[in-house]
Amino acid sequence: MSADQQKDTPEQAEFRAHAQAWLAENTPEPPTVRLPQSPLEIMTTDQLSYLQAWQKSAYDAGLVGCDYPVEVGGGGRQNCQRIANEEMRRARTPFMPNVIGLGMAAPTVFYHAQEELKQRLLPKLFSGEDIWCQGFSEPGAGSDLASVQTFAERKGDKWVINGHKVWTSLAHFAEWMILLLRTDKSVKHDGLSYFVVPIKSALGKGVTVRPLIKITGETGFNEVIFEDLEVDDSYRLDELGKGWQVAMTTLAHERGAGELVTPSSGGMKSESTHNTSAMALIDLARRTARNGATAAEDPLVRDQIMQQLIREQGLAENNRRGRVTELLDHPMRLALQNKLLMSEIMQDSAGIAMDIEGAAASLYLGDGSAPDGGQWPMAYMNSFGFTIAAGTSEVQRNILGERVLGMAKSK
Amino acid sequence: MSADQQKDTPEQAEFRAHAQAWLAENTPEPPTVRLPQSPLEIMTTDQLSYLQAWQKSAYDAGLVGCDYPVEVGGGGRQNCQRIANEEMRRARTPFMPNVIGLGMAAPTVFYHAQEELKQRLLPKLFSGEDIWCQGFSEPGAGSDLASVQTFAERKGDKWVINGHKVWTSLAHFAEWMILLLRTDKSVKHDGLSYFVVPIKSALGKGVTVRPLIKITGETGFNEVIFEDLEVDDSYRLDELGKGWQVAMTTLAHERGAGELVTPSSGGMKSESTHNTSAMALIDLARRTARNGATAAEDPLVRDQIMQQLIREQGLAENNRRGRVTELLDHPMRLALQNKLLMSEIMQDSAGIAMDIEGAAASLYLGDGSAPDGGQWPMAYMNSFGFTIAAGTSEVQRNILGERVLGMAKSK
Amino acid sequence: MTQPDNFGFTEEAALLKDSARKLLAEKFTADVLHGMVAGDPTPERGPALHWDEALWAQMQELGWGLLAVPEAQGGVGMPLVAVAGLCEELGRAAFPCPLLPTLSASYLLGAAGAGGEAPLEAIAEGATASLAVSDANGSWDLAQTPVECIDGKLNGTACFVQDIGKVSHLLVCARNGDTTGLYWLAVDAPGVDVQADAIVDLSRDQGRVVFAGVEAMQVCADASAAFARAMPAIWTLYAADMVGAGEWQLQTTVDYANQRQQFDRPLGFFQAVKHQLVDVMVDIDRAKSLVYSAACAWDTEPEEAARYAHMAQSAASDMAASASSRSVQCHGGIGFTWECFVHLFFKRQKHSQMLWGDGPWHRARLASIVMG
Amino acid sequence: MTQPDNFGFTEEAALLKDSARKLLAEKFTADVLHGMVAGDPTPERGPALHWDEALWAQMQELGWGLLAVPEAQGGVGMPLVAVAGLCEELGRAAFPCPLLPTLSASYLLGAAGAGGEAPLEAIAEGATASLAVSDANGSWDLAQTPVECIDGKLNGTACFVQDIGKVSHLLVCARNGDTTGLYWLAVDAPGVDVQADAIVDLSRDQGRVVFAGVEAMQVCADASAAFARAMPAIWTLYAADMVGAGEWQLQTTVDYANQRQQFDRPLGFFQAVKHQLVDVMVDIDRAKSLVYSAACAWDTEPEEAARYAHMAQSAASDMAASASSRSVQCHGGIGFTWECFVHLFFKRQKHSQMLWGDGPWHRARLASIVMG
Repeated sequence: MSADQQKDTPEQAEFRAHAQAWLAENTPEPPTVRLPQSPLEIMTTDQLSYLQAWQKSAYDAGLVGCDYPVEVGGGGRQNCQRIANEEMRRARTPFMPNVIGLGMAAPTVFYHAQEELKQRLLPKLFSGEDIWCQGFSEPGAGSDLASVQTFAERKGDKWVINGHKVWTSLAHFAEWMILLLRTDKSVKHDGLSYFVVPIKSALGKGVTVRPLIKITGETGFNEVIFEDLEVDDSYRLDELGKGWQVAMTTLAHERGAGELVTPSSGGMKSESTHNTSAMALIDLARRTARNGATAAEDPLVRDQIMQQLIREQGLAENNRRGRVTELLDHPMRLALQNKLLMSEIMQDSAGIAMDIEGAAASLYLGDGSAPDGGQWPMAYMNSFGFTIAAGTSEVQRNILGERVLGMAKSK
Repeated sequence: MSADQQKDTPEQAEFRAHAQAWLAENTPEPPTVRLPQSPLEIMTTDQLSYLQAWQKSAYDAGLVGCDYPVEVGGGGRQNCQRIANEEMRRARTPFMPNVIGLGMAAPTVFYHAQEELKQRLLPKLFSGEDIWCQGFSEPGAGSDLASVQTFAERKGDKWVINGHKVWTSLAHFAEWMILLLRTDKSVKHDGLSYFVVPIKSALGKGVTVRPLIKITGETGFNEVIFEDLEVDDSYRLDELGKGWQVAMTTLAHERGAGELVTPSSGGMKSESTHNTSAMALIDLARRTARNGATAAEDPLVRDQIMQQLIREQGLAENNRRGRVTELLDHPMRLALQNKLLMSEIMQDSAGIAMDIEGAAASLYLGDGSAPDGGQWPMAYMNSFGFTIAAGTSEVQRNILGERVLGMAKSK
Repeated sequence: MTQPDNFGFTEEAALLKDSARKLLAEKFTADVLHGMVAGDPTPERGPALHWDEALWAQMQELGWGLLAVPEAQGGVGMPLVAVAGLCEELGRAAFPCPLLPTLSASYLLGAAGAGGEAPLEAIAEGATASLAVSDANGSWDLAQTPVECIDGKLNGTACFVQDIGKVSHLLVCARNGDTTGLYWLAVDAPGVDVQADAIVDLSRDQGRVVFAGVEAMQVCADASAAFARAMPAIWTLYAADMVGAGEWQLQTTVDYANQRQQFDRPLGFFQAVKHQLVDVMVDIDRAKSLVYSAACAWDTEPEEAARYAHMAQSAASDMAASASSRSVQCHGGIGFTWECFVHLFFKRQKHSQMLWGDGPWHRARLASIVMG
Repeated sequence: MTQPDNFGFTEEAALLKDSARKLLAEKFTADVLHGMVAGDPTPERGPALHWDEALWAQMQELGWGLLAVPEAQGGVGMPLVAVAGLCEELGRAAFPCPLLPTLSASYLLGAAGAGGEAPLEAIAEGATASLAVSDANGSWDLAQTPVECIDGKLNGTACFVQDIGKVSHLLVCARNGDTTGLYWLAVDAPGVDVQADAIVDLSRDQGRVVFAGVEAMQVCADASAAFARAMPAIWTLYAADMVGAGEWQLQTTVDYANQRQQFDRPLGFFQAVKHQLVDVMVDIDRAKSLVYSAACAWDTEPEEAARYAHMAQSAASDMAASASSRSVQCHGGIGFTWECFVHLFFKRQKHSQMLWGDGPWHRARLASIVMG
């Protein structure tokens, strides 16, 4: 019996058996296209189709949206998403492409939309048929999210939207966007409202999506420009002027502190390149010659890798301890560290991998001699997406200092 | 010919020859008492007497106050203090006890006092006969120095002082204090004035000096309480309400960015215990057994010590480059780093020494088996005095960011 | 992997931890500690021994000293994870007592087979003990033990024996021909000369023990297996102590930063302070999670115990250093004084940081396990 | 110690540095660089070679390519400290050109005795060159050179040859029986196959060179002494390049932090940003001071040159990593885009960081010198 199983409720145990049986038959073959390092770098329709097919089949098997009610397309179960995630990770399935939909849009819609809208939107979100994106950041509103200027002007039952969103991952494939905008210019936080907006159907008619290129050379995130886009008032979530509170629901889930567990997987990827894992560094160090031996024999390299291993294990044990209330003084203390730690560990792992590679870290994806196909310099550059997006590491430290340690706001 | 000598002016060359000749004959014997790790920890009159005798003889030989005018007791030379310091360091003389007088009070008095006061105060300051202390910090005014509350109320030609100063090194031996206080409660910075105050003569009559004990267990710094102390208006430096500007002169010199070079020495101390130097760490590592070899053979220890060596050499080369204007983009950029770097290097060196000692770092001065007589844990604890006093490292980084990089004030 | 998801931290364990916390919060706050141990500040002060024997006696009555003694020998036989919770609380109070060394000795005795039973019974009846294994170089390696057993008599000098002034017995590692055995004796046995160290840490005592032809009871002739089994438990408990002390350092410094005003703002407003303390919190949480994971591994997956204990001790040792440094720095001038309680925990943590191997040492061992 | 207090940085050196700075500020700003090299962002892009040959020709006319060639061979024979000043400025512009490799070759040739004279004369007349010494593992150790000279012909594959697409000649280290010699040849000599690498850095090019029975002129049969003499100069110049690029990263990021508003404040108001950038400044200044000290040591105290060069390269390499990381992080989202110039310097610095040994490698060498 595995450790995970020991504490299963009867419902969980039954569900786990189902998941294991299904996955044994249905874990997809590796793709023929190169997969990106995360769902946020999906560039081509080939990549998307492969991943969408996987999400659809997992949804049909009941492994996505397990804990949402049946009426909104969920599985109607109790605490089973975590079981599904564990089993998918173990089975090394691909990751799911609708990552913003599942992780951020779904809980936000679930907690803040009217019943009818939930029932309409969530099933296709879970199945991956509708890809979602997030319209939060603007050129002038990054860490200071509450300063968004995208404006919706009332026009009867409609709203007319103008503005400019940036760093919008997946917008080039997205059917829907969760959109934080301003409906009142006279107050800051209380002037914000929150909408879901069908953007694909409005492309060329009030919505323009332009790809931005990342530091790595990849596309995958975009600017989205709204010019007199009309949307119905029924697409508004929660009350007018409550956009900031709704956004907090979104961000809590993005930072791993939300109430609903996000369907996730990605075992395949982490197995195939050992991405960000200390085990991958060990593997790399063993293959890398250094001073007449291998880098794995260098005491400084060993110490660095062990530090990474300890940080990674520490994060895993944090997540475990986060469920043991007797060992937790403050309910948010560990959950709010998650994004900060994960992104910084990822960055340092990739940086250490480049150090291990030495001169060969200069070689990129187009070079046949690049160790691990040039993935490490790419991972290192991509890691800054994670220490910057969704609240920079600096903002995360503010949040921890203020919400957990109770220190005065730094702004 | 030494490197230092190469660029000597004729006056400097002649003075260097004099200094070398005098030091060859007059460098004092090591004391019989234990000397403290810096002048700020002088605890006993035995320690003080030994050090005062040395300062007096160095002053009489013309090695102190070299670049001040003859009228105020100086040597009337041009750029010769640096020469004297180099030669004293080379000759491994003891340090001078009147460190606050020489480094902070002297330039402040020189730039801001009336001629008569200068002529009265500076000769005994240079000779070490009058020890000086600094009354800046208060219980409520640390990093935020401008919030001092010690108040002087006008009474004819006199001022009546009430207040409470803390962390006052050497106050228990001091004849004089430089004192930053408030003469106007209605404005913050512009309500400050600056005095020199004869405190020893007022002990028990308006001035109380109480020793504070440091984290190390040493005494050497104090609280000073003023209760209706009367001082003459002629002891005021510069104009009423200009105290903040005068204090800036003091702090610039304290942080190593002042115009006048401070007489300094301390070669003996740094030789006898290699205090804070990477060479001392090497020496310690060679004497310390670890895993069947010595710590000096441990690649991680070697790497750490080399990092310290590089930081120390970098600081020395900064000071050298600070005098080559062609290689300096901003005049204050290197000078303002000095205190920050020196204090943090010192702290990390002592910390690394304790790591090298391992379990033996638990042993303190009273233990016969303590490596290096227990100096390293003491040095580590004392190092926080340097990263806290005279502007914490955090404040130093603000100053560098604001004055050198032109970033907005953080407060 | 058969580790329970909740570390096996049962209600009983929670109760033990909670009652320790309450007892110490009531009876042994930092000002009580300061009043008890900080009377003589002089750097040249000699060895000292200050502790609250009455409170320790009360703890003994509660059975804390015999938590690690198996039920068969009259003890409680609590899982390590529960004992770690207790040690975290004692660390939070920096409570001077011989619990950690006695637990350490208990785990070693418990792993030593039949010979360990009599000493364990003594512990169950109130004996306390400390482990004598280190040489003057501070090696904690069994093979480097500086004591020898010749013709049944112990000779040599063991160093860095923890809380030696507070224990009744010693568990000695001594070379015995080709192997290293374990020996049990009373501290006041003839031929034992205890020389107390003058140490920085005010919340502990430490000493060297000179054995000159001392007769002792042999627990086992070859301690290597027992040592390998017990060390991960010992590392875990010392790490738990550091976690508790780190938490005190964090909370006390946060309180100060929230209350102290500079530039018309509480210190905690300034990111230079706030982010330092957040980093300390992150370090503490990592160490704490790894401590309970290591304890759980020791309880449920013995063959993996060393791996997890090395991680816990490495994280805790590094955290002890950083939390100590930041607690003084963020307190500013007041943190540099003897009157401020911060130095008590600073000194305890700098002491703990080095006990039973520091971060790099544990990572080197971990690397041998993981990388070969 | 006979080092001049001002590093021997003469008026002439200042003039050279200043004129380079002005020329590049006028002709080669970061937007020019971006327009020239950043046309194809695709991660799978192949090798590329983009540079301003006309501007390089102008620099050659100014004599920069032959600064390290002794006067006897028709060069300028400038002190290293002056050349370091120039390289700092080229680094500040991330100017793609073969100056660093040509200077590197020049110093090695200059140390190689009489055999080096003819190649140096070629450099004085406009030839450019790069050094072929590294194997596929990125070792820069002379003894590990992957090229062999058998019967006067070169065979093997040299890797990580810098700016190979921009140079006319190669200086090859090749094993020759028991010793390793130096060989000089044109890049287009028969039997030489240059295979360009696809690299991250957009401001440089790099390649592997396959030698298949190539005839080459022997400069010297045993290069060990020349290599030992020249390497500190090479390390120093690459470190100077990193210092210049680091300064660009710092100034650009500071400008952004001063201009970008969040929470109604410029970013630089926030200590989390401000202190990161101060730390970068401190790192740059340390590296810069050590670079001029190392150059001065090479000029005036050759027996100490390696010690100082190891320090300079260690400091510069570590700084290149930290300045790069912080330049992107403090730019936030915009710093993560291809359109923002920050990535050009980020990539150059991550490349430079690894060339000729990274920080730990130089510190290990330094430790051998200092500690034995």
